[in-house]
Amino acid sequence: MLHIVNKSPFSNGNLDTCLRIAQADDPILLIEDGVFAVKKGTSLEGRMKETVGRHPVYALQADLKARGIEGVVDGVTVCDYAGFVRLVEEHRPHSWL
Amino acid sequence: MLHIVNKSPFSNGNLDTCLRIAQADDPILLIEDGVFAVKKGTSLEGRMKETVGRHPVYALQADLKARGIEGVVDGVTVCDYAGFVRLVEEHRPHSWL
Amino acid sequence: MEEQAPRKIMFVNRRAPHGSIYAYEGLEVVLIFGAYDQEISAAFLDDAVFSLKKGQDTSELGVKEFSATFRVLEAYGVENRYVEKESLEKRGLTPDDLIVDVEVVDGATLRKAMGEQDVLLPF
Amino acid sequence: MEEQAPRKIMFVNRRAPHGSIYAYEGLEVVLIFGAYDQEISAAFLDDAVFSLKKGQDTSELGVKEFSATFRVLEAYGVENRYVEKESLEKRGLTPDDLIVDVEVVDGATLRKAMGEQDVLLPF
Amino acid sequence: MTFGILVQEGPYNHEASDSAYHFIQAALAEGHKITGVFFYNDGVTNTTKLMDIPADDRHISKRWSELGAKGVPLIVCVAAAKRRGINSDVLIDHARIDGLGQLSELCIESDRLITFGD
Amino acid sequence: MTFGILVQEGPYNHEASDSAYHFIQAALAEGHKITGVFFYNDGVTNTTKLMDIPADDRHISKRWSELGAKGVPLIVCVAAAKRRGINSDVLIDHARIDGLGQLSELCIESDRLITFGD
Repeated sequence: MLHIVNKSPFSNGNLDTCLRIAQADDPILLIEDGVFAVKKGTSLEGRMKETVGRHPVYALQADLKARGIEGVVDGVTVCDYAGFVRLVEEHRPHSWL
Repeated sequence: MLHIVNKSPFSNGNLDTCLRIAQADDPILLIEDGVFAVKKGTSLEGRMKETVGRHPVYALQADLKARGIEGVVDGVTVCDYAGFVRLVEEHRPHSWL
Repeated sequence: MEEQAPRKIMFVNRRAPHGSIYAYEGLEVVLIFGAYDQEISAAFLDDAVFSLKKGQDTSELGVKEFSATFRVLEAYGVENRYVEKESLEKRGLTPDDLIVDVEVVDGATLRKAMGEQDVLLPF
Repeated sequence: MEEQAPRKIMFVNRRAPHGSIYAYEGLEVVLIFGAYDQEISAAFLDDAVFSLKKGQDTSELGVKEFSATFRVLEAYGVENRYVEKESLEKRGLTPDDLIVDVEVVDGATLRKAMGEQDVLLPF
Repeated sequence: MTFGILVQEGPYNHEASDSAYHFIQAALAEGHKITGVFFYNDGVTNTTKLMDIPADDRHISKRWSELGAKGVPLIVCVAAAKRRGINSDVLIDHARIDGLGQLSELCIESDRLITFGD
Repeated sequence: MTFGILVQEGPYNHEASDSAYHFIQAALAEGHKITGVFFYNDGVTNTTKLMDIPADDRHISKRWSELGAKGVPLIVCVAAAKRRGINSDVLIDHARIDGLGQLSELCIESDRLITFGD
């Protein structure tokens, strides 16, 4: 299954819950304010590096660009809306709202 | 000044920010889902006990009752809407939304 | 024409009651879905465990008290009702505090059940 | 009739831009208030520090890019512009990443400034 | 004392609107004056008269209108209202659509300004 | 493949409505079929035709209506709509107000159901 997170990990616990429940190799897609999680150089970078070792992690390009985020944590795949659609084709999605 | 928090501390960082910024003796009022913070026996009880040592802490009765919360952390004052109004009379309020 | 197998649909409840409408409007969906002969499950984690808490009294708030409705989940065909253990423990709650019989499961068991669903609906 | 002293009004911005409208609609309020000859301040903490980040490009989202408007805060009479240090650091940002000149302050300094206000408006 | 109220969220979806209402009732009961209730952001959706509410639930927009009838000014931000499809055709009685400057006036005139939101 | 879409939040206030729209456009471009967009919770407020939007911003309800004109079913939950003052007088063209059972149908008929919310 595909886990989708749309909230900032700095202000909200949705990503925490997602990571607690997700099993190894479940893909995680970050959209909207969720993309802050993969910015390079934040206090969460260590945790996100571990996460990338355990899960394929994707972040939506339109949301990264809108927020001026250029550098993302190594191993994170940046995808467009078409990539988002393909992820949902391949996996049943759950939005952690 | 009076700090008002209306979000659950289990899912949201508003109470964390409030406690980071508030200075000793600033009163804190918990309303809506914010009242979960003062429930007895949660994983936050230790932290709330410290908070009560540093701040007058109030929780809105109508919101506690609606959520079935009976036991509150020692030192927390339960108040009704009239008490809420009196707190705002005495202090300029800030809502941490 | 071939009869379609029932679909597995899980309501993943994570919001607290009363502070927002999701718990209430989510419950309205569950009750309607019960009429469609699908395989319905409901999971409660994070603040949604408070939706199941006994002793809610909304009279002072002046809003509807709907926790009793959770009692009819089983009658409405919601056969699996999961509560995540860690969510319950963090909030100082035990199964005795809850208004319905539920299965308390760890995160891995919940994830496994989620993985078996055709549709996951967050409320 | 006695002339009232100008009021001290602070906008306490905490939300990220784009994910919700608060940053944008909050800015609209600041610009209007500028015409009222009061003492206006703006504080940015938590995810609101991202509102001030350089290089925002919303073309792919198809929404308005309004960060440039923060540059005119000073011209609109917002004399004090605070950014909380810890919020900035946690997010891996430095003052050089920001679109406007701001005063980076610690939590205690921010609290002191908040305590001097007549009105605090959260956005 | 005089209180100005800012409501940032819509009715039913969040408790903010209920909290604001109960606060105002208590303030009036304590003898205070409400300088005005300003509806901003999704808060503007409190003021549509098209709500159709079951008899066993509170009718939020009617409740606001009744407060307006008692003399509490209800001000709906025009810019936020346009964005959300609230106009004078659907506006409850005893409310008015006006500019953001009215929020500034509330901040200047009121002893306290308190915000209810999400 | 067939996709059902659930929208739980109103327009402008949260990005959810934009994300849903962009996802649908991309899915259609990839040759998929949208079985329907179900508006629930505050999501029902996406479908008022009374929005009055500046020319330099996207017009969200018009955008939905255009998608409806292209054959994407737009279904607005009647119970949620009544609560929020959305009725057939203000509903955009090419949308319909219907019961929660329609969401159940979407869940049963679609290969994937995806939710956009706050």
